[in-house]
Amino acid sequence: MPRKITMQITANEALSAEVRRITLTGDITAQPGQFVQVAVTAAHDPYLNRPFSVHDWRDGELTLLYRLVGRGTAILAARQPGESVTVVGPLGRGFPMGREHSAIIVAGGIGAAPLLFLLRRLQAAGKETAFLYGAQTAAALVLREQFQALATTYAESTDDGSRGRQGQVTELLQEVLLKQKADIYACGPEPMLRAVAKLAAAYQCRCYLSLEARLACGVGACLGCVVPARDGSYLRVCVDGPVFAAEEVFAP
Amino acid sequence: MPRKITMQITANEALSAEVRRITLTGDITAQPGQFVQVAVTAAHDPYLNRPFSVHDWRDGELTLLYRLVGRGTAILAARQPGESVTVVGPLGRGFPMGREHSAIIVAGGIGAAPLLFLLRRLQAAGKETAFLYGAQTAAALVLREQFQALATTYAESTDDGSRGRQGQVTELLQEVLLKQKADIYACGPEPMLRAVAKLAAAYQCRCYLSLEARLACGVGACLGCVVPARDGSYLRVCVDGPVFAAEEVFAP
Amino acid sequence: MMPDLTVTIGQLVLKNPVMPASGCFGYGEEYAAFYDLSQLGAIVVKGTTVEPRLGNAPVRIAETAAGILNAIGLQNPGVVAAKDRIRQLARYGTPVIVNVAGNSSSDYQRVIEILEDEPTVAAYEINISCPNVKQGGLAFGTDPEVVAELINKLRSATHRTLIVKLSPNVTDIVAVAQAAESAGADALSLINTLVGMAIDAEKRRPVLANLTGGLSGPAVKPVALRMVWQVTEAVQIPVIGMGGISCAEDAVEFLLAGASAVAIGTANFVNPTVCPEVIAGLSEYLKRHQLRSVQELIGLAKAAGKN
Amino acid sequence: MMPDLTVTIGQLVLKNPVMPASGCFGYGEEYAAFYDLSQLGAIVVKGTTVEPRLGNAPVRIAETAAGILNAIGLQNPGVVAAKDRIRQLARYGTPVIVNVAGNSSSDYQRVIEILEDEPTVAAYEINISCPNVKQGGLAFGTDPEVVAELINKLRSATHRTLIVKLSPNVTDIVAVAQAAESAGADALSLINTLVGMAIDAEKRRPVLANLTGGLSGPAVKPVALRMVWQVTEAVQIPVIGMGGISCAEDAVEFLLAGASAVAIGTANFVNPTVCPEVIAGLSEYLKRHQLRSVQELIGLAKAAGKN
Ligand SMILES: Cc1cc2nc3c(=O)[nH]c(=O)nc-3n(C[C@H](O)[C@H](O)[C@H](O)COP(=O)(O)OP(=O)(O)OC[C@H]3O[C@@H](n4cnc5c(N)ncnc54)[C@H](O)[C@@H]3O)c2cc1C
Ligand SMILES: Cc1cc2nc3c(=O)[nH]c(=O)nc-3n(C[C@H](O)[C@H](O)[C@H](O)COP(=O)(O)OP(=O)(O)OC[C@H]3O[C@@H](n4cnc5c(N)ncnc54)[C@H](O)[C@@H]3O)c2cc1C
Ligand SMILES: Cc1cc2nc3c(=O)[nH]c(=O)nc-3n(C[C@H](O)[C@H](O)[C@H](O)COP(=O)(O)O)c2cc1C
Ligand SMILES: Cc1cc2nc3c(=O)[nH]c(=O)nc-3n(C[C@H](O)[C@H](O)[C@H](O)COP(=O)(O)O)c2cc1C
Ligand code: FES
Ligand code: FES
Repeated sequence: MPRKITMQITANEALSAEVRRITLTGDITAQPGQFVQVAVTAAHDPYLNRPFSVHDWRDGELTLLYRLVGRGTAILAARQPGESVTVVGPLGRGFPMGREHSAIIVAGGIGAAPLLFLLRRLQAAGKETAFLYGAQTAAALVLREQFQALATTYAESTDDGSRGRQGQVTELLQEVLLKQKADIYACGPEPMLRAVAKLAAAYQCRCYLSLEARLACGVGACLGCVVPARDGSYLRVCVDGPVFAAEEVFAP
Repeated sequence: MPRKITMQITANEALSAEVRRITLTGDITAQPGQFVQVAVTAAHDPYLNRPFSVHDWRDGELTLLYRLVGRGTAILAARQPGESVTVVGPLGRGFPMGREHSAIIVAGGIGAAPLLFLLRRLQAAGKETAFLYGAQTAAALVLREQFQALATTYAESTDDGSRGRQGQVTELLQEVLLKQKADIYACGPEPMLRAVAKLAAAYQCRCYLSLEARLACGVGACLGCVVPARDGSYLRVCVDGPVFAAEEVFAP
Repeated sequence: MMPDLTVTIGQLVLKNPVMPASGCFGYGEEYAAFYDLSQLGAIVVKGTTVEPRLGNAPVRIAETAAGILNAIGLQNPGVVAAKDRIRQLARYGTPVIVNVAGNSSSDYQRVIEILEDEPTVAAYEINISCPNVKQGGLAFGTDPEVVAELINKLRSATHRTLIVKLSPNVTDIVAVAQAAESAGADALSLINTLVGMAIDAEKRRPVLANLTGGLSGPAVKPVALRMVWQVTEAVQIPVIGMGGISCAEDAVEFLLAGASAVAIGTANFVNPTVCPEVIAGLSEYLKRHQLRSVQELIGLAKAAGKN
Repeated sequence: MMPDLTVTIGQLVLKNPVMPASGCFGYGEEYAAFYDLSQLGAIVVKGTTVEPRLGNAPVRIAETAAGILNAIGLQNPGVVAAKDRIRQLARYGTPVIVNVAGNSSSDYQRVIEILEDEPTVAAYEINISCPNVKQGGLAFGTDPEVVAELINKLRSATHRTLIVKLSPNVTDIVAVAQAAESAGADALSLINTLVGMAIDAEKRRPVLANLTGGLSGPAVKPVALRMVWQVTEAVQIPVIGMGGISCAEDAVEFLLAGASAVAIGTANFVNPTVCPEVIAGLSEYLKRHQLRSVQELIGLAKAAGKN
């Protein structure tokens, strides 16, 4: 059940020029793929809370990974350890555990955020995991060692070839799929998610995608965050997702 | 000439539960009685800059004394040394140096803010100064030692008698006026200023009062900050003041 | 002693003057996770139409300075499905107000007809002012004669409390308010959203797929307060004030301006427990000001405004 | 290569599309301390009436979420004294636009008559929309027929560029805009302030002595953008857009929505160098987007809004 929780900041550090990690302690629970809404300021501008996926959660410690893109994330970056912050969560439907013995996790850039927690859970459930990590440049592959250490197999790609394979992370995915059947999990930019969904359909794998939208309430009340469903209706990213089965949202 | 200046915070400390002192360095000048507008936040809420009198200025160092009364001052209190802050100033007409050899300075509560700089200047000009400091309680007599050390004579009062004379600071003023003619300078709550103006008129002393109003522009452009003048017109606190001769604004 | 928070809106006696605003609270269940909804003075459910509506294409929300624009387009499951969800609210024992929307007066009549046998419904709030529905909607809310005609018809369709929700996008809101009053409205609610727009400078296009949307949140509070003040000067029926309320102090301001109750919309999105916090804050305020009843606050600023 | 920032408003060729908004820049001298005013596309001076006006009693300003309410009440020294101050602006060599206010059409005519022989004046901005003056003011701005009649008269009083400043406090701003256009206005400016109110919860009284005031600042930007978009769809004459502009990106949004130039009001109070910063930022934007002229931006979001 989501609640409004006052949490203490214990760390708030830069992982790259653009990406930061904040650690919060307080009375919250979470499942992989769920998110929280963070009240970045008590003033009325910027007005809305900012949604961030649960990067990790254990022992009452919640970690978020966030990319500096605008005013809200800039304000968050200036918050100091010791300060408290109001968080609403846990929110949304997370990743299901899947059915196959093997799982492939596809991360695009900051889309890696929710995938650490998922990776740990899948490993803990005894699955074999392949973690495929793509980004524009080597510097954007934040926490690569962490993912590499945890996953059964690990591969990476960059647009500019500065680390790993030069090209799209979906090329890595196709190679893995040629060898094995697996449940696929992905988070990243929409074009990447569409490509992942296409490959999953082609190889007849279950596929779960974490989507983004502009949220207002984050709890399903405002109908502001909808994405078109395959059946012509609209789905709310905040409560029907953010994780969707690929076929709910993308034509194969 | 006023300018928009980026200043560095070098200190921002509590002097009492309600009053804080912030020190800024940067390329600014000031005269006693002038004020600056501080951009407390870069966001649009709270929207307006906050005006504060120049508490002290020397060697490129500007000091402000501020009382925590609302959102803007709360945001200011949270700013850390090392951060920068945008300031517009110096603004307004300050205190004239007066004509008598003796000067009496009357401070009511946070009204003490602009009077340190004035006191130093009057002393430097070789005047004899009497500093009369009133507040609700002893704790609100912030920096009393500093004023006491600088002034030729010093007296204080509190509403609750917790330090100095129990009663109004204007009672102290009357006693001093019985003994000598002097130029009078005052800053504090409006009822106090009116009482000071009345005494000054009764004892035929020049009297300069620093007024407050809700400012918007702070530079004379919006006509938002007016106070009624004796002649029926309106005066702008921000450029016609904040220091006025008593007879400009108050009936004797 | 606990101050008395009771207020009366038409036939409804509310245990306190605080309710969520329509469209910002779904059919209640979402916020039931955060607190016991029986604390609320009333529950106002989202705009309900005869047929289900898909609503507008996304993007539906744009953040603005101290507010948001929304262009949901009245997405709702239609009155028949809505009725089932409304029935679920019976357990909270607090009056349920159904926000009714449509394109024609027969649409509104039909929604009311279908809900008349549902005992959970305590009152209807007639939304004549949704700026995000292209046909009809806006016209209803801006012309006093059209409003009078509609409310006349709906008055004969129900004995329940009829609240008319006014649009702020008019030259003279008092004229519309008076038209609704003389046509038999039991109460008024205001304001709905101001029509606004957001443009993405980088993408060089409007942010909302619907181009325009409705502005709400703290940004609109000054306009809402002014309209509540004006309307309560000119009508006898109670007014439910809303627009940018996000804390107890804001609610007090609307009551002081003349509102008999308040609704909280967008602020729920930022603070899911804002409604109970405002209720508690109102009690605190009354105690601090030594007032025994919230009713003493209603319109209290008017006297001061007159000297 | 420096992008071309030139725009045309009636007979005025402005070297860039950025000017201060009336009432927020005095007669210019206050901001001359901060930068060289000759950088501005134009200078718009405050609302000027035939006779001197004292203005309203204080409190005149209330801060609101992302905005302010003002109730200055057109304090000004009267046109004769104003003329001397306007003449001081000649040295900047940038067009001076005089905002003209009054209670009757003969008031407006009289102000123009007196200014006709002052060569420093480049254009008149007819303020038919000041919400803070009780008699007349508001009525002018809300009724298309009254507006047409007034502008017709003023059209025969001057050959100079005539800009009509529209009120946002209307049901249908397009009707008023079209009335002004057909009566001979060379350009329109919008929006003036939204009528609003602030109440002090602790003192239990309105904050402003005048009770209501005009809302401006970032809070109103969405409403202003929407109105600029709507009006520029419906008229041929250029529009000067304003309402909440506080940075270059905001100015770009107004141009994309169809404005030919922009005015900056309240933001000057928060950032006294906002005007030159917006001018510089516009150049940057054009360079970054590889546009040669600001004119290419005007209305560019409309095409995108249509697919
Ligand atoms: C369920 C969910 C989970 C998310 N998890 C993460 C996460 O773990 N880490 C992370 O870094 N980010 C995450 N995001 C995105 C994150 O919420 C936004 O980047 C953040 O809110 C931006 O705030 P800001 O104030 O800094 O940017 P703003 O100033 O609001 O915007 C900056 C720019 O980004 C665009 N933008 C902002 N938010 C969105 C959005 N939701 N969709 C599309 N464009 C947008 C704006 O249009 C603007 O161009 C998530 C979003 C959702 C919906
Ligand atoms: C020329 C000038 C010099 C000043 N110098 C100092 C100074 O040296 N030290 C200092 O502590 N303060 C000074 N002030 C007052 C100071 O500007 C305000 O206390 C401050 O702006 C409050 O900001 P806030 O956001 O914390 O309070 P807000 O949240 O804006 O307001 C809190 C409460 O204070 C009231 N309030 C705020 N500002 C004013 C005002 N100007 N007049 C009357 N009521 C007001 C509000 O109505 C509200 O009730 C000065 C004011 C002026 C005009
Ligand atoms: C997302 C959203 C949806 C809304 N839907 C409706 C609606 O269906 N019917 C209605 O009468 N008002 C609707 N409104 C308007 C609100 O009920 C309220 O009048 C307005 O938002 C102002 O209050 P606020 O500033 O507290 O949000 C909606 C507002 C928002 C933000
Ligand atoms: C203090 C103040 C005084 C104003 N005086 C005038 C005026 O005299 N004439 C006029 O046409 N508009 C006047 N306006 C309105 C502005 O010119 C502008 O239309 C409005 O404030 C919206 O722009 P902004 O949000 O950038 O301030 C005034 C606005 C303010 C804030
Ligand atoms: S953000 Fe409100 S329904 Fe999803
Ligand atoms: S604050 Fe604008 S004139 Fe004084």
